[in-house]
Amino acid sequence: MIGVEHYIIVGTILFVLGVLGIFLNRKNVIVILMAIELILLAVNINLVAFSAFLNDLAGQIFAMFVLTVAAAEAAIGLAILVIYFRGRGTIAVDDVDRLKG
Amino acid sequence: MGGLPILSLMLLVPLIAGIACLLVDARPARLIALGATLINLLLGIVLWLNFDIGGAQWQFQEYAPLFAGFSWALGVDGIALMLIMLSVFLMPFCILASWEAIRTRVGEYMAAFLFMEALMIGVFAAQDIFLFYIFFEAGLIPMYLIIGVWGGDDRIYASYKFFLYTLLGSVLMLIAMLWMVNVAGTSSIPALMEYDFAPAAQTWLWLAFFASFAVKMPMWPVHTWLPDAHVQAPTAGSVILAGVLLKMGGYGFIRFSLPMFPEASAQFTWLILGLSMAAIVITSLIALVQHDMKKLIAYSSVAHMAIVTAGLFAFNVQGLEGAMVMMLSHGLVSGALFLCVGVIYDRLHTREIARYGGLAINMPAYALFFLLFTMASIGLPGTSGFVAEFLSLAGVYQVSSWAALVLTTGIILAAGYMLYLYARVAYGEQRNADAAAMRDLNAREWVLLAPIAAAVLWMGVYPESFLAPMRQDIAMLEARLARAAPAGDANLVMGAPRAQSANAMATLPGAEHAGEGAH
Amino acid sequence: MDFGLSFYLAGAEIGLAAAALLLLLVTAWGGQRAARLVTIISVAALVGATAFTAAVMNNGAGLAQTEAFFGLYRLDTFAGFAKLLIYVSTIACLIVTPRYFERRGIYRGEYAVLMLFNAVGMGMMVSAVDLMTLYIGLELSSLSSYVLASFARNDMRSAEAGLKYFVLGALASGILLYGMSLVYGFTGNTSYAGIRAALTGELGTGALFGVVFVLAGLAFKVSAVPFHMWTPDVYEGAPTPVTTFFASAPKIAAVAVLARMTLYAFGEQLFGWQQIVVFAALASIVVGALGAIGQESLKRVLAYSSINNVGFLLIGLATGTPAGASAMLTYLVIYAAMTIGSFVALLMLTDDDGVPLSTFADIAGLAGTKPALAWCILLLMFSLAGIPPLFGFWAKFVVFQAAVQADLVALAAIGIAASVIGAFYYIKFVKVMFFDAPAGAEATRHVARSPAAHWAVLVIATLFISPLGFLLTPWLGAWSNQAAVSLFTLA
Amino acid sequence: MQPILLIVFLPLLAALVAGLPNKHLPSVFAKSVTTGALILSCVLSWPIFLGFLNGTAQPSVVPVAQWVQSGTLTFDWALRVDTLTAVMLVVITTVSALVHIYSWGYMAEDPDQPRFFAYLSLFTFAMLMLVTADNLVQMFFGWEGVGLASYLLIGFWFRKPSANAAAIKAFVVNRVGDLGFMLGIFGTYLVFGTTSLTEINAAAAGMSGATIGFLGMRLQTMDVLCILLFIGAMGKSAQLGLHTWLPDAMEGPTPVSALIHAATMVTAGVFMVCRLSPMFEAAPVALALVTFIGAATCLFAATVGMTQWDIKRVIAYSTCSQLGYMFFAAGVGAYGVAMFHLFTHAFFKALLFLGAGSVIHAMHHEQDMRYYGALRRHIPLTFWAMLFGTLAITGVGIYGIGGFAGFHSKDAILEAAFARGTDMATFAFWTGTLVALLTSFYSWRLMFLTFWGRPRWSESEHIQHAVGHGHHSPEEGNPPRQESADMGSPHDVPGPDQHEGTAGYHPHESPVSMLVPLGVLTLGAIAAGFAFAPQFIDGARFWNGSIYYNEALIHALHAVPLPVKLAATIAMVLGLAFAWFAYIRDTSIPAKTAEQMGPIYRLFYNKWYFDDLYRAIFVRPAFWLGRQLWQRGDVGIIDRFGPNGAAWAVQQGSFAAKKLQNGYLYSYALVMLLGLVGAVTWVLV
Amino acid sequence: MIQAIAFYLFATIVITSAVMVIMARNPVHSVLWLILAFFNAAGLMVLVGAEFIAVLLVIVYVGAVAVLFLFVVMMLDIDFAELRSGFIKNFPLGIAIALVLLAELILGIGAWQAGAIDLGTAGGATAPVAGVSNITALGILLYSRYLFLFEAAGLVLLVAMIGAIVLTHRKREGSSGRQDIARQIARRPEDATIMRQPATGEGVEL
Repeated sequence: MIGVEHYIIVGTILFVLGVLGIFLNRKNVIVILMAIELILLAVNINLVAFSAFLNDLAGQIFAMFVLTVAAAEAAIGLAILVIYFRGRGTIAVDDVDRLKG
Repeated sequence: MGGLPILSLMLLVPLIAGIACLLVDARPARLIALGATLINLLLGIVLWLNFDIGGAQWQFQEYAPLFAGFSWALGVDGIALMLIMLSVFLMPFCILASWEAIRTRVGEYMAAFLFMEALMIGVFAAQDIFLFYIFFEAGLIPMYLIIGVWGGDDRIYASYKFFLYTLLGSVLMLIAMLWMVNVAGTSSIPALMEYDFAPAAQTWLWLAFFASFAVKMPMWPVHTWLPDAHVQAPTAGSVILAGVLLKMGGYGFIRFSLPMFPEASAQFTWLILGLSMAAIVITSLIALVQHDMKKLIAYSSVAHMAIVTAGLFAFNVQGLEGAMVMMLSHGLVSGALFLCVGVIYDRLHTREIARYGGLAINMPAYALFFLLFTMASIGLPGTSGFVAEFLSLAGVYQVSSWAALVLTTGIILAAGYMLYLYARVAYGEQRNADAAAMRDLNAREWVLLAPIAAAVLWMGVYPESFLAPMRQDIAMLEARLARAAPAGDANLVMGAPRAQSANAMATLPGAEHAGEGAH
Repeated sequence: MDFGLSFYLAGAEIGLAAAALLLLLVTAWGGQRAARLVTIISVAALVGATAFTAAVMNNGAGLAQTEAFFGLYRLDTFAGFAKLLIYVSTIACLIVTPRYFERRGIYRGEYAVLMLFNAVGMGMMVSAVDLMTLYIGLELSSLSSYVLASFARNDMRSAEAGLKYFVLGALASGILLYGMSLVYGFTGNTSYAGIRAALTGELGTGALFGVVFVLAGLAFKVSAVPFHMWTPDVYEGAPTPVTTFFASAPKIAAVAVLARMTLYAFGEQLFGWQQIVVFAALASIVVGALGAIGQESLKRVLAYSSINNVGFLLIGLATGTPAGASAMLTYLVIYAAMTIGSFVALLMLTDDDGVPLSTFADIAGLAGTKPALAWCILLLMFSLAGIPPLFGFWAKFVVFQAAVQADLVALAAIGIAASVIGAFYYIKFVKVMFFDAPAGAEATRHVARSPAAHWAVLVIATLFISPLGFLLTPWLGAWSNQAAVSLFTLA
Repeated sequence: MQPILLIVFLPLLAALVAGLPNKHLPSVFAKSVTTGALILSCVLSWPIFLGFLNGTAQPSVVPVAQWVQSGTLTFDWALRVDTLTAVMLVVITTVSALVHIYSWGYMAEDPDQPRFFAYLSLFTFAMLMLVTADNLVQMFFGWEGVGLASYLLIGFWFRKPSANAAAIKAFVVNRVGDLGFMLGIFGTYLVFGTTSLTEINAAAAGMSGATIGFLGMRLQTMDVLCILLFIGAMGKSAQLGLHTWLPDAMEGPTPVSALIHAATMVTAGVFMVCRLSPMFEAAPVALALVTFIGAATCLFAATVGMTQWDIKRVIAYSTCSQLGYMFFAAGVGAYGVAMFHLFTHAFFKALLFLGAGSVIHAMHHEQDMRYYGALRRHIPLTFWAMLFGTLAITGVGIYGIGGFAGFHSKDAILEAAFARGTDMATFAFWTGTLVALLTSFYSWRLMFLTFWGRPRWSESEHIQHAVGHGHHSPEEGNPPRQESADMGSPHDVPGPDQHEGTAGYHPHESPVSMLVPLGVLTLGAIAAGFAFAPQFIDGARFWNGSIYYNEALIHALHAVPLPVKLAATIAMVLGLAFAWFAYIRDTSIPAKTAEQMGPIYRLFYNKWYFDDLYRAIFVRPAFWLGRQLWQRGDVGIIDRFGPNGAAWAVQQGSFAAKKLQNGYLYSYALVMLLGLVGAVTWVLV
Repeated sequence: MIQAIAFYLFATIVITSAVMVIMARNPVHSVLWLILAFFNAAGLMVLVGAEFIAVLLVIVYVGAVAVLFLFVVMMLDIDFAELRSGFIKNFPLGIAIALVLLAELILGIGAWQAGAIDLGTAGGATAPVAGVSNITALGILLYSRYLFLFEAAGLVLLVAMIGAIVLTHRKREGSSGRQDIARQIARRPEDATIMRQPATGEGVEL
C-alpha cells in the first residue's frame, strides 16, 4: 500500500525543486514563475494527500483555493513581466538589478 | 507653598517661552528667553526660601498618576534643590552670553536653551524613575541642535559623538530601570531608594547605571566626547554642558547608584577610584599641552569630575558633601571660565591660546575675573573649589590613602595647566595687535561675570548656605550606605603612648618637666 | 450557523468589497476623469468601514458571539484594533496619493479600487482564525499590492519593484503554504483552535516544520530579517504613496496575523518559536540599522528603518505574554503614525516640476527654506530613534518593559543597544536639514507647495508622535491591553 | 571690636579698596590706604606682643564666622592669639608696614602701583590669617593665600616671560608641598577627628604609640602625619628639594622679596612646625627628618650662595640657608630658639633685601655684583644699613656681652643642636657651624663686591643704557637678571665722566621713604637679639604653652662647653677673613679657585643642578606625557578604538549589508532559503 | 500493486518533468515539461481519490495557466539563443542548501519510516459524507461552510483581472484606428498637396 509519506516525499521533492528553480535560474524570469507553480503543485499534492489520509475534505477545499490563487498569481505575475519587458526589453534575471544597495 | 505646584511651574515657564521663541523674531525671542529664565530664577529663589531645611526629606511634592505605572511625580530634597538652583542660576547667563554672539536663527536657539532648562529642572525634580529617564534623555535633542547648528567648524563630528556616545550610555540604564520597577513594583524614586535589591542583581544594575552616568560625567576613558563637544559648542552651550549636564551624571550616582545599590557600589569602589585616579592624572597632563582654551577647560572638567566620583564613592559624609559642593562649584567655575573664553572669542573669534597674550594690560577687569575663576578652578581656599576639593579628598583619604595621594596630585597639575593657560592669555607681552586692541568688559559682560564671581566667593567663604539644605539628605544616604561602606586602609591601631616626647632629655636637670611640654 | 451574525461581523469587509465593485464600474465608465471621485468615495467607504468597526467594537463587550462563518472568521477586540489601524492608515495613504500620480498623468480610479480590495484582504487576514481564511485574505492583499507596486508602469523602477515583490512574495507564499499543508497534515485541522488544541505537549518534527515554514512565510510579510531582502528594493522602486502604504497598513496586518498565529495557534509551543522570533528581532534591528547607514536615498533609509522597527515589534511578540502583545500593539500604532508621517514628508519634498527630492543632498539646509516641514521631520526622526520625550520613545519603552517583565533581559539589552546604531541615521536627517548649508545648485531647487491633504496628514502624525501623544497613553494602553487579552482568550 | 580683627582684616579691606578701582583713582590713594592700614595694624600688633612679653596677656580665640561643617569635620573662621601668634604678628605687620613705606619710593615710577600695593596688603592679610589660624584648614587658607599673593607679586611685571615662569614655578612647587600638607590635614582629621590646633596638640602625645596604614604600609601614626605636614612646610619654606622656586622668585620687585621671600611667608613653614610642636614631639622620625632637611638645606643654600653674582639671589640663598637653621633648631626641640631666629632674621634679612633694593635702585636696576664696587661713598646710608644687616646675619658679637641680632639667635641654635646630643643633632651642629663660616663668607663677599673695590659700572648694560652709551654685551654665560626694563630712571644723566669704571654714572642715594624703613630695620638688626633673647630662649612663661617648651634642653643649652659657644664666632671670623682675602686683598683668588675646583664650583654655581634635574624628570616628561596621552592615548587609542572604532565597525557592517543587498532576485531567494534552512536546522537540533 | 506501479510511474514522471522545467534551456520546453508535470500530478491525485481536484488541475493549469505561460513566452518575442539557462555563481552552495533542506524535511517529517507517519486527527466537521461522490461532497462544503472564502476567492480572481488589465492595457496613441468621417470628408487636395518648383541642382525641402 502506498502510504501518505510517499506522497509527502513527492511533494517535498517538488517543493525543493521549485525553490531551486527560483534561485538557480539567472536568465529567464518566466522560468521562475514556472518554478513558483511547481511549489504550489507540491503544496497541492501535500494537501490532497493529507486530506485523503486524514479522511477530511478541508485539504481538498484548500487545494482548490490554492489552485485559484495560483491562477490569479500567474496572471498578475505575467502582467508584471510584460510591462517590465516593455520597458526594459529583457526578462533576464541578471538584468533585474536596478534597485540595490 | 500653599499648594502652588512650583516645580511644574518651573518646568512650564521655559517650555511655553520656548514655544513662543520658535514663533517670533530674533529680538523678541531674546527678550522672552531672558524674561523666562529670570522668572525661573525667581521661582528658584522662592523654592529655596521655602525649602524647610531639616524638615521632610522630600518637599514640594507633586503627584499625578499617568499611565502604566508612570506618574508625574515631582519633588526635591536638598541635593536636587541645589542642582536646580545651579541650573536656574546659570540659565540667564547663557541667554545673556548669546545676546550678541548668536545672530542666526535666534528664535530656535533660544527655544533650544529654554527647553534645555525645562529638561534640566525636570531631571533634578523627577521622582518617578521613568520620568527622570525621559528628562535625562530628552536633553540630548536640544544639545545636539545647539552644537550642530550654532557650533564651530567641526560641529558635525562633535554633535554626533555627543549624541551617540551619551545615548549608548543611557539606553542600558533604561533596561535596568525597567527591571528594577518590575521587581520592586514601584517606579517611585524615593521608594526605590529604600528598596533592597538582591546583591547579585545589584551588580548588573549598577553596571547599567554606571554606563550611563560614567559617560555623562564623563569619566575616563569615556570622556572623549566632552572636549569635542565643548570646543564646538557655542559659549552658552559649553556653559550649560559643563555647568549642568555633567552634573546629571553625578546626580545619577548619588540618587540611584549609591542608595539603590549600596552593596554593588561598595563592590565597585575600586573601579571608580581607579578610574578617577587615572582620570585626574591623565586628563590633567593632557590639559597641560592644549592649544585651544576650551579644550583645556574641557579636560580640566574631566579632572574635576573625577574628584566628584571619587568623593561620592568614599561612602562618608565628607566625600559626599564634597562631591556635591564640587558639582555646584564646578558648575559655576567652569561655566564662568567658558564665559570668559566667550568674552574674548566674541572679540577675536579664535580660541587659540597663542593668539592672545598680555590681556591684563588692555583688559584688567577681565583679567581679574579670569584670575578669580582660574584660582577657583585650582581650588584656592576662599573659593568654592577649595571647599569642594578639600571635603572630597578628606572623604577619599578615609577610604584609601593611595587614592587620596594620587587624586591630590590633581591640585599640583591643575595649578600647572591653569596658571600656564592664564599666563599665556593674560600675561606676557601683547603679541597681536588685534588682541591688544580688544576693549575691556562691557556692561553686559560685567553682568555675566560678577554674579558668578560673587557666588564662587560666597560658596568658598560660607559654604554653609549650600551645605545646610543637603546635610540631612547626605546623612540619610550615609546611613543607608553604612552597611556596605568599605573599610578604610588607615585602620588606626592605638598603642601605648611613649612616655616621653621625642626631644625629652631625661638625663639633664629639669628633666622632670620635660615630658609635659610647655604646659 | 447564523449567517446574519456572520455577515454583521464581516460587515466591514463586505461593505468595502461592495464599494470596490461599485467603484470599479464607475471607473470603467468614467475613465481617468473619475479617478478623484473614486478616491473620495473610497475614502468615504473606508471611513464607513472604520466607523462600522468602531461601532461593533463599542458594543463588542456585549457581543456574545464573535465567531463567524463556521469558525473561519472572527471579529474580536484584537481584530477590531488591527482593522481600525489598517483602515485609518489606508485612508491616510489614500488621501495623499492623487497628487503624486496626477502630476505624472497616470492617476486612475483602479488605484483606489485596488486599495479597497487590499483593505478587504487585510481585514480578512487579521480576522482569520483559519488557515484558509488567512491564505485567501493574504493573497487578496498581496496580489493587489503587487499591482500597486508596479502601478507607475512606465517607470522602470516601479516595474522592477513589482517584479521583485511578486517573485519573492510568491516564493514566500509558497513557503507559507507548504508550512500550512504540514500543519494541516500533522494536526488534522485548519482552524486555529484545532491547531492549538493539537499542538500541545511534545511536538513531532513534522508539525514543528510546519510551524517554522508558516513563521518564515509570515516573516516575509512583516519583512523580518532574513526574509527582508525585498523590502528596500520594493520600497524604493514603488511610487512613494504606495511605499507609504506598504510600510503601514499591510505591515500592520502582517504583524497582527503573525501575532495571532504565534500567540494563539502556536501558543502552546512558545519555546518552539520564541528563539526564532528573538533571532529575527535582533537581526532585524541590526540589519535594518546597518543597511540604513550609508544610504543616500531617503526612501531607502526609511525602508531600512521599517525593517529596524519590525525588530522592536518582534521583541514584543517574542515575550509571548499578553503584556508583550499589548506592547507590540502600542508600538504598532505609534509606528504607523511615525512611518506614515515620515513618508508623507518625503512625498511633500518635491520641487516645482514634481521631481522628488530623493537624496540627503537634496534636503540640505531644508530648515532654512521650509522650517515647518523640517521641524516636523525632525520630530519624526527623533521619535523613530526613540528619544524621549517624543512618543516613539514610549513605543520602545513598553516593548522593552514587556521583554524585561518576561525575563528576556538580555534580549532587551542587546536590542536597545543596537537601537543606538539606528539613531545614527535618524539624526542624519536632522544634521542634513539643520546643520548643513544647502549645497551648490541644489540650493536653488525650490520645494513646491504641498497640498492641504499632505499637511493635514503630516501634522496629525507629528502631533501624535510629539510629547502630546503621551496624553493618549491611558486609552492606547487600555485598548492594547483589551486587544491583547482577547487574543489570548479565544473561546 | 577686638584689635585682632582690625589687625587682620584692615589689610584685606585696604587691598580691596585700593585694588578694585585699580587705575581709576590716582595711585596715591591706593598707596595711602594700604600703607595707612598696615601702619595701623602694626601699631595695634605691638601692644599684643608686649602684653605677652610682660606675661599679662592670655591666649584667646576670637570666632569670626562659621566655615564648614561636614559631618564631624568642622572648621570655622576664627582668630587665635597666643604668644606664637603675637610674635608673628609683630614681625608681619612691622615688616609689611615698612615695606609699604619703602615701596613708595622704590615703586614711584611704576604705572601699576595700585595693583602692587593691593597685592602687598592682600598678602599681609593672608599671612595674618595663617598665623592667627585656630585650625589646620584656616592655616591652609592663609598658606594658600600667601601663595597666591606671592604668585601675583612675583609675576607683578607680567610682561616679562621670566617673571611669569617664576610665578608659576613658585605656585606649582608650593603646591607640591601643599599636597603633603593637605594629606597631613586629612590624616590628622582621620586620626584625631578634628582639625582644631588646640585639640590636636593636646591629644598628640597620647597618639604617639599608634600605628596607621598608609599607602599599604603600616607606620607610626604621628610620624606619618608630621612628615606629611612637614612636606608642606618644606614647600613654603623652600627647603631642600622644594627650594627651587625661591631664587627664581627674585623676579618680583625687591620690596616683595624682602617682605615675602625673606621675612614672612617663607618662615610660615617654621611657624607651622612650631605651632604643631606637640605633634612633632610625638614623632621622632619626623623630627629627625626635620633636623636633617634643615641642616642639609642650610649647607646646600650656603654653598650656592657663595658663587652667585646676582645680589638678590645671594640674599635669597642666604634666606634659604637661614631657614635651614630654623628648621634644625625646631628639629632638635628648640622651638623657641627657632622662633627667635625667625624673629631676628625677619629684621636683618628684610634689611638686607631692602638695602639691596636701594643699591639696585641706585645702580639703575643692575643686579649683578660684578658691575658694582665702591658704592660705599656714593650711597653711604644704604651702605651703613647693609653693613649692620651683614653684621647681624653673620652673627657678630662677643660671648657674654652680646652682639647683633643674629649672634644671639644663631648661637642659641648651634648650642641647642650640640646640647641635644643625638647623632642627627650633632650632624646639624657641625653643619651649622660650617655654614656660619660660609654665611660670613658670602655675606662679606657681597659687601666687598658692592661697596668696596673699584667701580666696575661701565660694563653694565643697564648703566650703559642709563648714560646713553652704546650697548656692551654682559659677560658671556651669566646674563644679569633684569628688573623691569621699562621702568623709568629716576636719575639725571650727566655728561661723560672722566673716572674709569664709572662710565660717568652717579649713583644717588635713595629717597627718604626708602631710607626710613632701612633705619628702622637697622635698629631691629642691632637690637632685636639682645633685647628679646631672654624671653624667646628662656621664657617658658613667655611662650605660655603656645609651643612645646623643652626646659631640659634649654638648661643643657646654657651648659654647653665654651668652645661650642665660641664656634660660631670663630667660624664667622674665618669667613670674614676668607672674604677679605679673596675680594679685597687679591681679587684674582676667586677666579683661580673657581678654576681649580672646577666641578665643585660648577656644581655650586649651577645650584647643584636641581633646576635642570627637575626640568628633566618632571617638567619635560609632564609635557611629553601630556602630548602622548592626548595624541596617542585619547586620540590614538580611546577615540580610535572607541567611538571611531565603533563607527568604523558600523560602517563595515553597513558596507556588508549593502553588498548583500545586491539587487539580484536569486541572491534574495538564496538568503531567504538560508534563513529557512537555518530555522529548520535550529528546531531540528 | 497496480496502484503502487501507477504511483511510482506518476511520481517519477512528475519529478523528472519538474527537473526539466527548471533545467530546460528553452522556456517553451519548460512550459511543456510543466504541463507534463501537471498531468502526472493529476494522476497522483486520482490515486488518492481526489478526482475533482485532479480534473481541476488539468483544466485550470493545463487549460489556462500553462497556455497563458506559452502565450506570454511567445508574445514577449525573446531571443531564445541568448536565453541560455545559465546558473548563478554560487550554484554549488544553492544545491547544497537545497539538498540539506530536502534531507531535513524528509528526515524530519518522518517520512522515511514507511507507515509510521503520525498524522493528526481531523476535527470531523469536514469529513466526507459517506456514499457521496467526491465532487458532491466538495460542493456541499464549498457552498455552505466555505461560502465566505469561495466568494473571497472570486475577489482574488477579480483583483488579478483588474491588475492584469491596469498594468498591461494601453491606449493606442494617435491614429488608433478610429475613423473621423467629418474630417475625412472635409479634406481637400489643396490642403494636402503643395506645388514646388525647385531650381536645378537644389533639392526639395519637405
